[in-house]
Amino acid sequence: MPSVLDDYQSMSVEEAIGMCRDLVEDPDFPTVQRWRDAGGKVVGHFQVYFPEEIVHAAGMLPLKVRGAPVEARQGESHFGSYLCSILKTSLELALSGRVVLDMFVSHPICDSARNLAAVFGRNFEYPCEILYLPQNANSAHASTYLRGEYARLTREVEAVAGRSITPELLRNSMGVFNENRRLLRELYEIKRETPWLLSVDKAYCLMAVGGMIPREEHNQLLAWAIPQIRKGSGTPQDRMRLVFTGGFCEQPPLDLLHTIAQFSYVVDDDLLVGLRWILDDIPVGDDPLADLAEAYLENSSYSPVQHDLRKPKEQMLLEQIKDAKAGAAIITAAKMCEPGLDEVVAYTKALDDEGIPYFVSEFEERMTNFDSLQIQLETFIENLLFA
Amino acid sequence: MSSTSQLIQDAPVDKRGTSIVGRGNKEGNRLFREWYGELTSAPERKEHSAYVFVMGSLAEILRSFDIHTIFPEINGLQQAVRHVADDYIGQAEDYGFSADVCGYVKADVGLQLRGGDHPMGKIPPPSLAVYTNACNTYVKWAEIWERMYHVPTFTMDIPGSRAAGRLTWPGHVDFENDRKYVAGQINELIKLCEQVTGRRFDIDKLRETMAHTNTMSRKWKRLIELNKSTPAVYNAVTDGTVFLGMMNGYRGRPEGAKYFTDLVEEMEYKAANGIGTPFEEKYRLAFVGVPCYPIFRRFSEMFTEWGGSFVGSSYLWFASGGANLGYEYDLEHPLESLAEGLLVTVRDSMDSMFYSDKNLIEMIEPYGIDGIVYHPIKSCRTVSTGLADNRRAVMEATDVATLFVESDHMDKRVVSEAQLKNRVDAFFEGLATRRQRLTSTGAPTGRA
Amino acid sequence: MTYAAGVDVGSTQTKAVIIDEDLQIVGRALVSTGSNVTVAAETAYEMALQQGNIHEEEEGVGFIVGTGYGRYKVTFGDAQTTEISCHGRGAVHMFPGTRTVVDMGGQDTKAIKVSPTGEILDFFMNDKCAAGTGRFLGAAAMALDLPLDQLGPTALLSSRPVKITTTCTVFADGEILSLIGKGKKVEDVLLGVHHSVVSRSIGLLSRVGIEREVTFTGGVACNVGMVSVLNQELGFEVNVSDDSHYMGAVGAALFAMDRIVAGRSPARRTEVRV
Amino acid sequence: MTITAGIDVGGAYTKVVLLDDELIIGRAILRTGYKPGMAAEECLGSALADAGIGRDRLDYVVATGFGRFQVAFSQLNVTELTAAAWGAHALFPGTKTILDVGGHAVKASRIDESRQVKSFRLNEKCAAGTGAFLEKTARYMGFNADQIGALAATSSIVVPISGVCTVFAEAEVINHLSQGIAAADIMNGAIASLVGKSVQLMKRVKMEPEVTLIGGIMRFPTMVSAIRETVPGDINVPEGDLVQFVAALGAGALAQHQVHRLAEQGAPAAGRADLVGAGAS
Repeated sequence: MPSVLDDYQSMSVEEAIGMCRDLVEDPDFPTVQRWRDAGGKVVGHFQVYFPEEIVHAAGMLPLKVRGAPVEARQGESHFGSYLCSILKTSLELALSGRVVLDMFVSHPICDSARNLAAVFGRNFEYPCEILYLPQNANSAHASTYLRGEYARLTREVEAVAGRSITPELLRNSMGVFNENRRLLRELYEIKRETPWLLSVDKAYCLMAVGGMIPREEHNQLLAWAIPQIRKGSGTPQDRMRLVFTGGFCEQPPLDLLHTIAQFSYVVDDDLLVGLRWILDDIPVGDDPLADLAEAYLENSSYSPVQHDLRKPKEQMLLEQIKDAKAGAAIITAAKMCEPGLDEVVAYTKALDDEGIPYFVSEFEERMTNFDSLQIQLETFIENLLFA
Repeated sequence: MSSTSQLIQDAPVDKRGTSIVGRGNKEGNRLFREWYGELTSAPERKEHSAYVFVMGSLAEILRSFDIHTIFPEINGLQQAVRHVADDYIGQAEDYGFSADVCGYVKADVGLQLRGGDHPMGKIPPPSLAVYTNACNTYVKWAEIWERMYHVPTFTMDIPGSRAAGRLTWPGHVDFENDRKYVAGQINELIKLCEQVTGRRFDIDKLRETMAHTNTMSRKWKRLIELNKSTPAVYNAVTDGTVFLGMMNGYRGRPEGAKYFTDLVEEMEYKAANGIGTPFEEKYRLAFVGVPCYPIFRRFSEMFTEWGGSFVGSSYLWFASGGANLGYEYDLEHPLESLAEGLLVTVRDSMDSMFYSDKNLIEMIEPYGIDGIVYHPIKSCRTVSTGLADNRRAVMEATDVATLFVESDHMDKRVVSEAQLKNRVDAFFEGLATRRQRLTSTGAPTGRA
Repeated sequence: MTYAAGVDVGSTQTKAVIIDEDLQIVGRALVSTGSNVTVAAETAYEMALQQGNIHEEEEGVGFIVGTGYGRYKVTFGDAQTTEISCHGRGAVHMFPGTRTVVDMGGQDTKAIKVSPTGEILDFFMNDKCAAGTGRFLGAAAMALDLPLDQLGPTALLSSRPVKITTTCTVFADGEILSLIGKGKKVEDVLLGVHHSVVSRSIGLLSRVGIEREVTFTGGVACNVGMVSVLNQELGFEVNVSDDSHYMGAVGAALFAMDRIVAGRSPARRTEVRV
Repeated sequence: MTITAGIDVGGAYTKVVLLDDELIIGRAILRTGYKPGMAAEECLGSALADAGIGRDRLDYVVATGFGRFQVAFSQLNVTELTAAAWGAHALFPGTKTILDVGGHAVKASRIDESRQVKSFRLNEKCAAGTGAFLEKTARYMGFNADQIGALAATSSIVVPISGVCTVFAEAEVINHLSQGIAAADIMNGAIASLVGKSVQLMKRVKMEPEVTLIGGIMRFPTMVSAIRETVPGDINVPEGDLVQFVAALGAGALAQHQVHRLAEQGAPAAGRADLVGAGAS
């Protein structure tokens, strides 16, 4: 397995985070390029959740397709006017050849995402398909079905990889991803317990880079960075602790995260929730596919694109705020994102009832002007100050 | 051949003594009002109502429990064509819904906030909501009722095609995996209906409703084929909307079965005698998407005044819940075949939205299509997201003329009549030059 | 001698063109549309007649086609055709190699794909918002207090365009002023404005597919800055006619001449069509 | 007696209000133009002249508005939302909801009795639904902004303007005019559409009475009366051109508050740096 990162161990942790930021913002995905140059195959999977373990077990690179801050000249011409941006930029990456895939998988849990698989299918030779994650999370039959669907996916992936995925290989991959989830939990613990040591934008860069490099390498990076971040020199400031939630599929620009970080401590968020969808280690047993399926349904986070009677989303948000000891929330949603925008209503009502301060702000991955957001943040802070 | 008017006069008459030509729309409108009357008075009779959707309404099961099916999509459509949608939408936006949220959802929220006051009657609150994943907004929508009414909501999750044209059938390992899942959910839904109504499930009643749906599906398929005739025997966009109302509102009911039997009789007569729609058919068009309801009449006139005739519409495929397949249940094994049928028909609804390019291309020759009109709408990502790309694919594969116009099916703020007309005119001017090239007659100018 | 006329009633300006049977332009006129559309159409038409000193008594205008958003207000017209068809027809007439037309007017931008015979194969227009239209340039001119015809030349003095982030035409002046306030050079800001308009129009063009030759029509085509930035972004030269401003009216006049000729023996019309 | 200055550097105009304790002793307004910093400088100068006092008399300066960071001589910068809350509260202590309709932005906020902003919404980054929409519409019809009020007042008919984009509304306006519809009726239509959007913004923050209307656009009585027709409860409007000075006034009032607060603490005047992220949790 080739190494796709520069030698960060000789850098300061700040420099390493800078490197991650550059990678996350680079529309040419150099790490993916290096992987391909070394003869590796790449499976692109659209937001939000995807069982990357299966692709990993086949020796291919699972690439998290999450758009990019690029002008989607070609992408735009395949879509109408009233659609979220991530669709267009994701297609742009593929059409422009910036990202070359061997397979593309989307999911049915958002109508635009489901259409995207069809659009890719019409424009590319490689297999483009929909992984039908179950949407009746409360059916007794969901996990059996999902196990079967994962078995189907496994066959498709094997065909692309040209090699078979033994239970042994899969168990091994699940081990790697368990380690990755553990490290990401640590990263979020730092944000929650000592937010002055790790701002939301930096944490994002460290996390997001995992979606575009081999997971083992991400594990090494995090294992190297986390202890140093803990040792960081920052001192606690009297800042507002808040939860930043947006049902993120389309990602907010890093400058937006940076703007928020300047004025507050984001102690929890649902950025790239797909990478952290499964909350704890997946027990690795005789039937790894069944274990994966079980974890998706029984041991997972929450999102506007999953309906589960056991997880009323506004309740989940309130708990998240409580657990993170946050005093306020920023509720956001991507423009034209139906699931996200629908959720905003329930979120704000719940926060009103609880008397938790919040403000609402829509975003777009390609936005370049944050004045409105900044005014809202400052007003927010000033008013707690002059109270 | 005698004149059309003569033919219409000579047309056979039914028991009521009315000519069968034009009966479909008359009867349709009558039954439609009757249906809303039924819904309005349901609470007095202590009858239950379920909120359901057109792409997989589960009417067969719900009807077997005498649960009324209420279609918020149809309520919304009615609000729009009756020009009151914006009041309801405004109310929902004041409640907190974004301008970018589906207009159907907002029109319904407004309706609920007004205690069900609707131009067609009074819409009762739900005893439960049942919906498929054919549109994910169905799920978000149901969450709203969950919060408003704390009623049970049931997602009938129906896996669709994994890729274009990759259909699996009974016996295939993937199909069976999907079928087991759907069958299991059907049993869960039946238990839920038993809890809600306090009644036992009656499999023979289910057989009855399924039998009626069988007739309706068979006739629906025939109806769609009948428009291959020239001139078209109905306008797939305007008349089609009436038919869709009946297909959904009366699914699984004897009235529905009779209506479509009569309708096919009417259309077969028209086809056999060359009776078309009330205007001269110059161009045969296919419609893709959802019509523009806030200015429905005007929208259709923009085409008919140029002699544009909608002979087909993808709307008749997906909004009928895939009835276009003419799938018929095996009444010997109702539950098994209900699972299979749901899977096959709802899957087809979804394919008609995401993968319709192939079907459209195949439609061009038999239906003699001159042009395809794509009408994506702001509200609906499910139907609209893929249309621009779909159109590119169709234009690469064929030299059929296409028009791409965007507006909305609910929100008149994004409907600009002038801009629509300009594009439609240009489209027909193009069709005219194209025909002129082929036949060299007339210049591409509109009427003075 | 019979003449044909085309009257293009745009949102800001109304243009009239008279052509003779050899399809040569013998008269043209441009007036601002103002609030009375019909009057504007009449005035432009009369002026075009005068300019070509055609006296309706002796040698009449055989057919008049109205186009543009106000085409149905050309009450004296014999027929109406959309500006989409007219710009396509006009562009192919002026530059027979044309396969793609980009028309930029005061208020909207159109991308049109045409066949060698001027048949409209596909088209796209912006109409959600006025960003990326001539109006955006107009706003810049107003903010910087420059005459419209100075925009292009001034922008071309720059080599370092400043990125313009505002998309709303109405707010453009605000951003432009604050950029100037931050000490940016006028020409750099202006070049940035040109780039932002061009990049939006290329987005529109790619919706119909950019096939050479590309002909640039409409009032904005008179702006040398737009032409050069467009060439630069496309990587090849676009066709620009001295009459690009009149292209819609020219197309309308050509359609009018079709009608006149169609009234005669079919033998003639083939000549005219080419 | 404490003399403070509130400076509101807005997108179009810069305003200064000088306060002697609660008393307004001077004010000035001028176009912001290219250089917000200079505009603030000049505007303060003319306000001091208006009050007839020297600059050395200023105890504390608070800047607000989009150009607040360009104001070199302020001890504290706050957003226009915060400033507006203080200003509206100073004029009408019963204020619970504030609607600020300016040329470039519309802002609605809900505040509590202690002037705390509880909830707020800003309009989209598009001119439709801002004051610019009215001014443009007026300009298309050959009137200037100051004539809007008088013009609209001459008619009670409201012609609907549906245009989403301000620029496209122009074609619509021209259409109406060419159909012989009176300019005043169209003006009312434009005002109605702006009022509609503004009122929705207030509903988004769950407006409560009393509502205080501020911002340049409230100079037009028709705008105010149209809002009164749609919004129940008491509606306050600062007198005359004071509507444009509310944020500046609020900044001045906040400056007074700061002086007293700091006096109690015996601490030196706090600069912006201390405030960044100084929100309590």
